[in-house]
Amino acid sequence: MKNGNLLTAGIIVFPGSNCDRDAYFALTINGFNVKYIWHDFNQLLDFDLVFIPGGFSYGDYLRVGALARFSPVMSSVEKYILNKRGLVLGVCNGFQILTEAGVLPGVLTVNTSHRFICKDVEVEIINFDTPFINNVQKKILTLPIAHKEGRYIVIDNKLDPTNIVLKYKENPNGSFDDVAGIVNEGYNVFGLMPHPERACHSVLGSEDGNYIFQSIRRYLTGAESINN
Amino acid sequence: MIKEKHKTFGFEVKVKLREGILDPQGATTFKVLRRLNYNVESVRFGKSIELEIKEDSYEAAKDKAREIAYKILTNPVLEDFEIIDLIRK
Amino acid sequence: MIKEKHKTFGFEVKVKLREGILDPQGATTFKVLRRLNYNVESVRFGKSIELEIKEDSYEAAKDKAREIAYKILTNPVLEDFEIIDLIRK
Amino acid sequence: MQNQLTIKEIALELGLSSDEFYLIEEKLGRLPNEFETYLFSAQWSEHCGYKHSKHYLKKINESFESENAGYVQIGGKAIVFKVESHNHPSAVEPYQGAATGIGGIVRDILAMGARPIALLDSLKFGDISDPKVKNIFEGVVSGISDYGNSIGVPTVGGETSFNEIYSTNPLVNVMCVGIANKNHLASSHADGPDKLLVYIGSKTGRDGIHGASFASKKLSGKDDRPSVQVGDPFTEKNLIEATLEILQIKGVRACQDMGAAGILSSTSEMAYKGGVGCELYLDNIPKRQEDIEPWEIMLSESQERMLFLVNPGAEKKVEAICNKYLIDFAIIGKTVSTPHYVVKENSEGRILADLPIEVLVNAPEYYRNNTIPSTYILNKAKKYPNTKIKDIDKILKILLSNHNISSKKWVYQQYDYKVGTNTILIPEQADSAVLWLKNTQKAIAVTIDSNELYTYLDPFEGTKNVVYEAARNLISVGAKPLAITDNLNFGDPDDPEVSWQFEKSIEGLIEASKELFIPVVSGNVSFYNSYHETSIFPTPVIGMIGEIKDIKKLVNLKFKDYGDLVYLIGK
Ligand SMILES: Nc1ncnc2c1ncn2[C@@H]1O[C@H](COP(=O)(O)OP(=O)(O)O)[C@@H](O)[C@H]1O
Repeated sequence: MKNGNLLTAGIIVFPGSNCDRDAYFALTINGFNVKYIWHDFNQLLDFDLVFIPGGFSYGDYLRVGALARFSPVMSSVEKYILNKRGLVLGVCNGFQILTEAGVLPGVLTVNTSHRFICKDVEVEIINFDTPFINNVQKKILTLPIAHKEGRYIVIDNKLDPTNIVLKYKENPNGSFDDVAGIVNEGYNVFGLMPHPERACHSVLGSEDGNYIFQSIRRYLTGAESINN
Repeated sequence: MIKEKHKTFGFEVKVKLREGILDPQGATTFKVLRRLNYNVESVRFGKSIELEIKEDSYEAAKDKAREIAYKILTNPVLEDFEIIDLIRK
Repeated sequence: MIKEKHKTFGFEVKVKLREGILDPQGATTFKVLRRLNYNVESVRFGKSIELEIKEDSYEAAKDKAREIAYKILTNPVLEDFEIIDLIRK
Repeated sequence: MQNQLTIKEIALELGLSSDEFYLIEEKLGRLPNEFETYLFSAQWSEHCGYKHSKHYLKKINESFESENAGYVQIGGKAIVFKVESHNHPSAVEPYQGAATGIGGIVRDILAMGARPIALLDSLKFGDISDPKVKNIFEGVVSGISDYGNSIGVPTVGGETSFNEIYSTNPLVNVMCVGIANKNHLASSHADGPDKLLVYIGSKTGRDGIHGASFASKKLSGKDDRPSVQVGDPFTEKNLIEATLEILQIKGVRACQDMGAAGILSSTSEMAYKGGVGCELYLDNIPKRQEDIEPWEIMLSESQERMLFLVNPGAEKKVEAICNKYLIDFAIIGKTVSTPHYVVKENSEGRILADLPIEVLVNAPEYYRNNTIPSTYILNKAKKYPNTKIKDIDKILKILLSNHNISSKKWVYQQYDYKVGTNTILIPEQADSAVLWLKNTQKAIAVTIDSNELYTYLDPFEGTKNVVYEAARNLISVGAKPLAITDNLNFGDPDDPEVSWQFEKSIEGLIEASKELFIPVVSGNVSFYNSYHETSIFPTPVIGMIGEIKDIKKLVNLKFKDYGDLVYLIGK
């Protein structure tokens, strides 16, 4: 358990990442001490939270997230997860990279509309008891999505239904079972397509993303419900 | 005499970027493969589109495939194509 | 005896979506073709990636091609692949 | 049969006029060689030389085209912005044409040392029930979507309209807004001799070599169709980050994007503006194909490339940044004190061109006599239709079924308008998009506007009206308008009626700008837009920037409460 003032977060930056600065802003607002980590090094990740941001790593040229998973930093991330050093949050492209790396089950591919969709969606909280969402009174969050490849597919029953954390109220992209966000078996990795970091300040029109960041803080500091 | 009507014919339309046109997907994948120490000399991305077409005859179907490939599946300023017959399963 | 070293071999990796996986690009193109009155029965999009690999022997090169196709070029949840030899120009 | 053509014939094939050729010969005091003729044909093209527009543009602003974009100051920050068109490329290949249009304008902003923070687009297509038009429309929108979204610059607003006059010649105008510390703006002027010209970004291929390539077909007998430019947003994103890092290095003196006539115009203009000459070494230029010809290298419009001028010794740091971002780096020449533009095979090798730089860079200026179009007079004489109150129902239905006023959600929802988390008023919330300047209470409002019917019926009044509309759009969110940029889309400038429209439109722009005290800080011109043989409607597109002093006072367009009164003000 940690003193809340000392919580640290590392944002992994790949060539082509483009939500890294947005994540920095959101995590700072939520009281984290934040650092960027360039993808090209295999290093000890000494953070309470590792954030894999959205964007188009390697242009998403082969498949979304496919080339980023071969960056040296990804072996560090895998070690970090295995050793349960802290939490991993992958948003949008971050989620895609985590599935490509096999850290989370399934894969994300092109929306049924075959088009990019940028809008706010409602997501229902399915699992209220993960490090990423806990002690939240709300059932529905409104979060922005912005992706062309957010259709979640999983085969061979590889996804335990209790590991689904968020579902779309109205499925925008054809995702299996309306899945918007899932955790791994160990509950220390969370991947989601909606962007909580874009909903972190009243000026930006919504603060629902902070439910996620504050849940993470609560979990890491062992605090009881602070607010919300 | 029974007319062979509405038989289905399968074709693969292979779409390649024309010589000299930049292939960002190929170039980026190439860079990553090199960094992973594969001895690749070049990587080029293309599309492979499988069509099933209903027509009276093979010739008519192939003509349609060619027309579709030329008019819709490709932009001739960027891409060339090739049509390959697919054996009916 | 001279060792055949560093010869270049060409392969096409044909990547297809697995049976049962929805292909939105195919579906969109299908609709467009139908609207234009083409008698198409189905349209499926795949990728065709051409690799040139430098290795001591054809077998070694093909092994590498297979490894690259399996580990990097495809995601088994989504895709199948096939490797086709390309004749050296 | 190359050697059967005389140099003059080559020059004419390449699009230079006979008079221009003699002018070159006179100024050089000799015949240019073949390679030099290629250089002139590009540098003296309308696109690079502003031959037909310089005369008028000077009236707007004397220092036009001195830097890559204009800016306004808010606090210590410079807000840099500009509009550019990619109409012709989008007609040939809608997806790539629009995508590379985004790439180009982003690099203009980047070259000022500013981080791009927003895009807007003004799009005009033919009648959308025509399948060919629909293809162009869908291709353009996905090109903008894929490229803009990938580089992480939000597309926060724009306009989309349909009129048959744009059937074969769509208008794709894109505006980019960037932000920099006022003191850190980059210059495009060389600041002295003996400094290194550094090339970064993608390799050079045979992309977008227009007229020259057609001519070469005649020359070589081969079908060298112009090669379409393909956008590579991944490299662009890397180029953005690399450029912003490189500009932090001490010893980096100037920066310029490679746009039209890429290496040629960027290097010659950088040197000329700095009052120096330069030497280029072709062997050093990163190439995509080995067999690319020297003139093709010089004229290539391969995308995602930038030019820097650096003090000797600073290049290693630049190179390290390029390696980090997986892009090419090369020292391709240097500035020299003699005011000549010299191209060599390599630093010891054969000299391919040696031209007084002042002659190369300064295309002649044309001023044509104008005539008032007869359509203008006819339209003026028309009476307003006599509408009756009982027709209102019908008129409303006709209006509502018009694509020009239908929802544009299909378009803007494909654009990531939120990336960067600065967008506080999004499409359809207001008449301008609003971007927050984080860590302050301030914001900027941005809009892009045009009205082809007004500007067709009366280019002078119409253009004034577009400026007014842009200003109203800003005011309506609570912003104070600060500055204007424009892109003037017109037909064939050699047509005296088009020339008249152009002149009137500029006069309208100047007048409105003076009336409202909003300066025009940058602009761009696109000529030769036509539908069949006729020129398009004159279509000036106006971009405008405003400042919001306090985001708490922001206004959007929603009705707020039951019982609130609705006022209509103005005439
Ligand atoms: N091409 C476009 N790109 C981005 N946004 C667009 C585009 N076309 C329209 N929009 C957005 O859609 C909204 C409605 O536009 P429009 O129909 O032109 O309404 P108005 O005339 O009230 O501005 C605006 O917010 C505008 O910015």
